Amino acid sequence: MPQITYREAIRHALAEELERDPNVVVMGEEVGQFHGAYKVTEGLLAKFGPTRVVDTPISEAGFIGLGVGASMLGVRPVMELMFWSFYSVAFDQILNNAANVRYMSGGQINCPIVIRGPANGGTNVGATHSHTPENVLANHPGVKVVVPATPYDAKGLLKSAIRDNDPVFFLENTILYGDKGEVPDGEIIVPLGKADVKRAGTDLTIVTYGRCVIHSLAAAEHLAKEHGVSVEVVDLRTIRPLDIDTVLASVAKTHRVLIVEEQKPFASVGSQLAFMIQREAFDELDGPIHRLATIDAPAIYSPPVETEQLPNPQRVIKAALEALA
Amino acid sequence: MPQITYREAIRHALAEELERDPNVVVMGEEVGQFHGAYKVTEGLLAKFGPTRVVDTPISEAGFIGLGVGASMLGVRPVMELMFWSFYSVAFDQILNNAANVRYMSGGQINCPIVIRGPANGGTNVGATHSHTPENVLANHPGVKVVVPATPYDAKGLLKSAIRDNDPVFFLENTILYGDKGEVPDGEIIVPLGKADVKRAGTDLTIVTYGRCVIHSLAAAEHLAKEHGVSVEVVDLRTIRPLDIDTVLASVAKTHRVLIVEEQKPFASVGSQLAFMIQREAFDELDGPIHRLATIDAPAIYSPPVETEQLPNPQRVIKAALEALA
Amino acid sequence: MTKKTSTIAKPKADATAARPDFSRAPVNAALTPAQKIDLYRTMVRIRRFEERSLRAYQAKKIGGFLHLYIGQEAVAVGCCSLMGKHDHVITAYRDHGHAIAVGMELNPLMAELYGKITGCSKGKGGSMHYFDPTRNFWGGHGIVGGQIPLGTGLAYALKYQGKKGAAMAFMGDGAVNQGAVHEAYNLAALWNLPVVFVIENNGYSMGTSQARSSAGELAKRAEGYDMPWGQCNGHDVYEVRACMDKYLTLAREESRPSTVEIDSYRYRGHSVADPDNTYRSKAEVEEYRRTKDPIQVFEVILTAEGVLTEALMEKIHTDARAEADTAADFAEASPYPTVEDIQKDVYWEADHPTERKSQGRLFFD
Amino acid sequence: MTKKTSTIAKPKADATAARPDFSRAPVNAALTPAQKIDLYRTMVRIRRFEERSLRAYQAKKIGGFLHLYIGQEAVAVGCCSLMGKHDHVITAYRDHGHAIAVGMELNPLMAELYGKITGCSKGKGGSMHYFDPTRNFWGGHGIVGGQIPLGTGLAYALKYQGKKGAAMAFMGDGAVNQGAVHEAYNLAALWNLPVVFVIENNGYSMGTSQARSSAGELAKRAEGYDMPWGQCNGHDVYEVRACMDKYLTLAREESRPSTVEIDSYRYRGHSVADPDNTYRSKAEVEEYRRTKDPIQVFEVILTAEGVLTEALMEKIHTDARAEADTAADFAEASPYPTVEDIQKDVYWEADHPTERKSQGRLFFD
Ligand SMILES: Cc1ncc(C[n+]2csc(CCOP(=O)(O)OP(=O)(O)O)c2C)c(N)n1
Ligand SMILES: Cc1ncc(C[n+]2csc(CCOP(=O)(O)OP(=O)(O)O)c2C)c(N)n1
Ligand SMILES: [Mg+2]
Ligand SMILES: [Mg+2]
Repeated sequence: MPQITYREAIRHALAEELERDPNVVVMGEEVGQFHGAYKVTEGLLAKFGPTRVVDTPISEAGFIGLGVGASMLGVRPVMELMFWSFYSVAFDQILNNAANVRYMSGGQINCPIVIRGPANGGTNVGATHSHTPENVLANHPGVKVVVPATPYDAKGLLKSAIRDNDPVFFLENTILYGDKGEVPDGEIIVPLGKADVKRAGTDLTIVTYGRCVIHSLAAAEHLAKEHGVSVEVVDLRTIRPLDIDTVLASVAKTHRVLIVEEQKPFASVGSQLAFMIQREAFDELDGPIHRLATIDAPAIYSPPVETEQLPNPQRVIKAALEALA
Repeated sequence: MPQITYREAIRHALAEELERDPNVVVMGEEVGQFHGAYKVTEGLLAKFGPTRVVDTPISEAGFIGLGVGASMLGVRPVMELMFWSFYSVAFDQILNNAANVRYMSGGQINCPIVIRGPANGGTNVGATHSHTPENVLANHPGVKVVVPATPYDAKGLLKSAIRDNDPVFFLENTILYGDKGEVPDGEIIVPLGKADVKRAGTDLTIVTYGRCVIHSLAAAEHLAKEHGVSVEVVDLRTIRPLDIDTVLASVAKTHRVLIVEEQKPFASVGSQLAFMIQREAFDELDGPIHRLATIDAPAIYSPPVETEQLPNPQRVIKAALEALA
Repeated sequence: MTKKTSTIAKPKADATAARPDFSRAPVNAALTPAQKIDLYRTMVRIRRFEERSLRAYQAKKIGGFLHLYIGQEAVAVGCCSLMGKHDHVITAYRDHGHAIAVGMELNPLMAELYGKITGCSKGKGGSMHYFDPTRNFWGGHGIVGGQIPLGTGLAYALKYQGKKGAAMAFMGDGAVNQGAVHEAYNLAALWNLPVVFVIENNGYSMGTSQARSSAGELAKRAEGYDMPWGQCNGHDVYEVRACMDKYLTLAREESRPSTVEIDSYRYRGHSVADPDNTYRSKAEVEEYRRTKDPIQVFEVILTAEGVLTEALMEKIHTDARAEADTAADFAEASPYPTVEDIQKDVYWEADHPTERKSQGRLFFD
Repeated sequence: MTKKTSTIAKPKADATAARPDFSRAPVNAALTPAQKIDLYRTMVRIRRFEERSLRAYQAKKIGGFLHLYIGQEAVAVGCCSLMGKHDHVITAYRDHGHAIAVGMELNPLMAELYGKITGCSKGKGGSMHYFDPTRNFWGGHGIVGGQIPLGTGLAYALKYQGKKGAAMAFMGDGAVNQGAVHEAYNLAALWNLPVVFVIENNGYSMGTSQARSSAGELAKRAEGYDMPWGQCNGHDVYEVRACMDKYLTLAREESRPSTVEIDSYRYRGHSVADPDNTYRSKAEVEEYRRTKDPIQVFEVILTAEGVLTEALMEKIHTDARAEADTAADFAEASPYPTVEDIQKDVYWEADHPTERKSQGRLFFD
């Protein structure tokens, strides 16, 4: 099977959906002539022209709101936020208009919009550029939230997202853009809301998503080799809808849980998972659910220190051993 | 002791702090000439004049950002958001600038700003006006979040908030504004971060805050009378900093927990509490932590239905009995 | 710290000054008597609907906010009467007038206020959130200024789909100070989108006069984006139509955006909850009612034109009152949504379970 | 859907056209030779500092973004050289020039880029987040346009505290399309705040030319708020000073805000990561370097004035290079923050435990 990068996987999904559906429009800052700040959209302008691939001014509230309005009339905008962090200036358009317009109209209006872009720390861009808002987004009923970890998932999930009739927020990761993985040519679809057991195991369930899947797999490898511990890694892939059943099935097997997330801890996705697991599988638990998150502070710039602020394989190993103690 | 309303309690705190410290400025839409959309600031313009009590245009990002900037130079702005829901258009100023400026400057800058206003459902103002963002706010290290339930707490906590050197977000409740309670005249201070056991009990701990404290107390009364169940009601009062020790002490006594919150469930304050309680008091729990939250949908308008969407005494009673089952 | 002290607003256009005869504007000259009566009737129906809703509010049949449009009827009716098949409307929370002007029926509108499942938004939106996509009416939005990018997006979609139409995006005088409005202006001007930004200037944003909220002249801000702009008197439905026709044509024919500021006045408080006694005088309100009432102004014109008789006027008012009463009865008799309905209309997928493609839980508890 | 196609920007002011002699502007005429040399030296120090930082970046000593100011030095130096005790500055992420222009030392600036605890923000802010409140420098902000309300707030505080000073709030040409900027304009104009909004127009926001991002003329948008505005050539430090002096005086003396657009150009990519090959030609960059370089332009002027000699020039450049190298050595030798430092500087209270009044947990894990 061809090996392509996470970046290419997203690009291919965009190109295929642009090809398939004339209502699809790719829009955002620097997506066209500049080829995307992270080169995700490279080549799309040349192939599809400026009506389908649209460069915008630095007006996130304006152009996302415009996308929401256009989507009500059947356009299917796929908007790039150069960083998801910039949702801070478009919050109202995203979480009032896109999230609520169907509801407030009594179901008369659809808002088939996708907003995509990177949401991660680890590249030393500081506190304002390193938000991971999947918890904040998923807090709002009406929206869907996707965080792919691999090229295959990125492509398959983005295609599902673009065909979805609800607003879908798609959170990528600049550090993963260059990662390669096997992705078959042509049509692949990964349904939203289906978790993936990325590694089977019996002693501990790690529930995670996004780049932390990669860290967790590395840690699991080490734990198997060095500590003889068998770790199951459940990749949620989608935060909302949430495939809690796959998580609970794993817990029923291992009876021990560690949540690993690149999130500020307070009221994170992991908090929600912990609530649900203990609520629905209390008797399966042999000990408290543990969690490894970002060290609770704004993102520090200092490159070597930021690595330690975030989850990383060493921190996962340490947390896993604690969860097993 | 004098009985005053929650509204008056807040007004008195504002007036006393305006009196005490010439750097304090009250600012917001309609706080002056109109006396406040909910009449909280009534009389302050007449007493302190337009330099201390400032009406703003409908520019939440603009005037809150202005307040953040002014606070860096020593002004102590107490900004009213007519509804906390309107944080959606000022999110960047609140959660990037106010929350991060101290950190990004390596501790050189203080941001002693208070943002206050109501954050609640229950008055049929619909999806865009009924956000309860305490979880989203408290997710961000650097900020403090306060949600008072009684006139006494509202006054004492607001005075602490105004004297605090960190940004404090103070979430009131339009439905509580008319509630009366005993508040002594003059100086009272309630420290941020101190929970209050509003009712002692032995069978079940209800952890809650804001208007749900009132619902929980009503439910506890009923449960005692009709079901012979002794419920302890812990009012967090402050979400961040969080007095988890008082919660844990209660859990160690009752071994059963129900969290009651007016929050959308996914990644709520309650999620965070559940994670912490099971993590730190796993062996104290006789059963899973239960939670009662807002029914997961945008706020419905329909008045009688909205009552059922939110926590209310009947729903608390039902949830408590389930938690005890 | 404010530089301008509060002043009492005066009716802005001098009623006695010589004004162009807007009845001769082609768009008005072309109206049949029946069409003119329709304009009049729609204004009356708006007013009677709102008066009836006010009584229902006072009787505690309605919750939340109720922002009445009384006094501003000529604006919505003038603008929306110009709509063709591909023209679209979006507005703020003061939306009853626009809803009726685009042709929505009173029953579902009143039922919405009562929070009934028969409401135009199934009781989920309330007064601020009327919607009717079948009539190109996209709400009813509660966050000041938040609808303006959406309206710009409607225009974007028209252009993208090659349809010759225009979007009208309404906002109040206070809304122009929201950042999203300016971002939308720039996008519309930069991309030549067929949108008319309509500022309904009723002199106040809640209790704040224009002078206390906005530096400079409102519509003129459009100039900073090289956007054409205009101003007109919103008390005369003919003038509104004449002015708007020009800018709608510019949008439809040349795909050029514009900003139009329409002077108007609301007689009631900002919402029903506003005691309306801190920021303007009763005399000011009375002066407007006496000299500028859009229904009266049009009555005088239509009577002079020989189109409207005393008897017809009577009948129109009586019918409108009856229609509003019927709507209230309909609303009263309708059922509320159920608790189960709370989680409907959230996700398209949840509402179309057989077509659902995603898996997992959509809702949490 | 864009109406304007990309065009190659030409240096905006014709270098050969007759221009006023800005050396005679009072604010320049009053300069001593030493002061003129200081202006020159500061520009050179900025450039050498940035060239050195670029090498450090290429050597992977620096993470994240590095937005170089090379080519724009006359703007920051011209503006900041006018600062008095009560004047304040805030800017965006392209902040090295302003930091040096307000007098910050190179060691902590370079150490910040290296992420060291000796950095001006203790390694917590990085290139985009330089701060020095002791020099009235309030950052270094990463969210485009987000600093503009803050700058307006600095002006508000000055006025509130009765101090005769002004705030300069810098932004790029792309930033004017952020809503927060317009909200701030209105507030400043409505309340007469002593702020000068400075648009550093270098022709591009990342890869988007001004024509592709903004309808209308940038500074002219101020007119919509009844705000005075001006434009000037930012390649000549004398002209920058002459122009800014006027608006700073207006702010300090009459507490009136204004917007000033300063034409400029950056020679490097948007950030070091920008390959800089999609949106402008090498020829365009070369043309600017050849005809408009602010350091060269000022060299010619100062040489003609007899203030600058070849030898002095040499020495200034040599010293600046050495100073930048020393800063790099300092940065290299400094320690990183520790993991424990991550949770310092978050809360004032946590940093001042003996004065803490709140209780409970401030941090979570
Ligand atoms: C972002 C935001 N801020 C504040 C409000 C509260 N609010 C609702 S209407 C209103 C006044 C708006 O005035 P204007 O735009 O002139 O419209 P009008 O009510 O006169 O029709 C305010 C402040 C809101 N709904 N949204
Ligand atoms: C709200 C927001 N949107 C997008 C970005 C990404 N971004 C950083 S700088 C920049 C270009 C800004 O251009 P301009 O304002 O002209 O300043 P210049 O870089 O030319 O100095 C963009 C799009 C951001 N930091 N913040
Ligand atoms: Mg108004
Ligand atoms: Mg620029």
